[in-house]
Amino acid sequence: MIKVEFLGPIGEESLELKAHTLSDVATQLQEIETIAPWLSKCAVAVNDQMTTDLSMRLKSGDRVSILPPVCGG
Amino acid sequence: MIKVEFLGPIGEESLELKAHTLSDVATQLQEIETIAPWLSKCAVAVNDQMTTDLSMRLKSGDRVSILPPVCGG
Amino acid sequence: MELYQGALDIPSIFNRWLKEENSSNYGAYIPFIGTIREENGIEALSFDIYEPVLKEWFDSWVAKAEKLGAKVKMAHAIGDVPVHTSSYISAVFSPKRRVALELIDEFVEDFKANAPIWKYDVINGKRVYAEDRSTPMSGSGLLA
Amino acid sequence: MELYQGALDIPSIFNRWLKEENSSNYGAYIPFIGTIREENGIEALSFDIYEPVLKEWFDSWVAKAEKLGAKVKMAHAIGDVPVHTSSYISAVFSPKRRVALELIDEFVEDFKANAPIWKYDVINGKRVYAEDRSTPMSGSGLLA
Repeated sequence: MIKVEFLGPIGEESLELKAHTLSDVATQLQEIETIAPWLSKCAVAVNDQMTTDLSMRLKSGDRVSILPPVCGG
Repeated sequence: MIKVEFLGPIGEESLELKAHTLSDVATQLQEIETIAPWLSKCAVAVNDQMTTDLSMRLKSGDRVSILPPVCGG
Repeated sequence: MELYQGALDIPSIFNRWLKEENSSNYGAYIPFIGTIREENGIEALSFDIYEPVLKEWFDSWVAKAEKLGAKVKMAHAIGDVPVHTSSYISAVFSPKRRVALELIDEFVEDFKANAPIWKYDVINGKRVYAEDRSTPMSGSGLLA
Repeated sequence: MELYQGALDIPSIFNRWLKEENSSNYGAYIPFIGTIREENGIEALSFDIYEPVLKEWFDSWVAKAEKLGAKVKMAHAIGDVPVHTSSYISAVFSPKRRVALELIDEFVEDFKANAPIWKYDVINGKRVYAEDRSTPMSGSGLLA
């Protein structure tokens, strides 16, 4: 199972999903009404490493973090 | 009389000159062996206002300052 | 990298950083201090931070600065920071003035764009996500 | 504008400036601190300042900053400043980050080029004009 966590203001509980790639994660998140609108403006980290590779292979226990728009300072 | 003062590292005593314009000052300073080599790299202030106008009229009591290359900080 | 609950003690952080690099022979020290402005009726701003990714981001800047012979430092607040107090200080140390001036600009801009920190207005004790002032991080939209 | 005999007490100046603008509602405070590097066997640098023209120069920057809603401050040492101590601090306060980052860069560069301050290496107690590191001010060569 893959753990998906939603950071900052998204305010959703973490999920456990079955997924072999980030693409699989995308497909499933797009179907969640409260999550889908965030996806176009969110970045992604896998095990705390930022990534832009949708075909990235995932293994059981991996953590996927969804990072909404930021404003530090 | 016009007072001419040499700032920072030039290390020359002030002079009193007769001059109607900055151009008159230039002519006289160019003839002083210890001053002439500085002039190409020095800026000029009249009564503490920087100027780039060689035809500037001077009146008795005016102070002309000669400012060599700077390095603050 | 330093994270603190609530407003930063800027004089103490500034002075400590100055002392830490006292013998490092840097010629230029440029801190950037961010203070909460009183506007839009807010009483404070509030911040969430995702520390693991922030640390990755910061460490990549430490490495980048090192290649230029320079050093970067930063501290940020977590949680509520009242107006007229400070939530952020970062700094560049460098032997050379030009490197320091360019680096602080790039660092602060990239910080604004890519540090995983979320800002909320605090109005009547309620936290409201500052969405209009927030920026999608590099690579956003991957899962859309 | 503040001039001091010998090395600056940077923490005290930094803290005082921070307090002075505490209620001014500026969002960004960027100081630039210049520290004497140990190099070329110097024991100190030494500075001459022509205060009347420096004040004119500084006042023109105060006016320029004001038009941008910002504020500039500066302090500089006169006379000898030992290695690893500081001769210079300037700072920009601004509501906005971009204005502050651009202004501190322009201010420090123009300061280097046009503030009437002369620098000397101090080696074995002797003052040697740092001619190779000095820049002719704008308009130089008028009388040549």
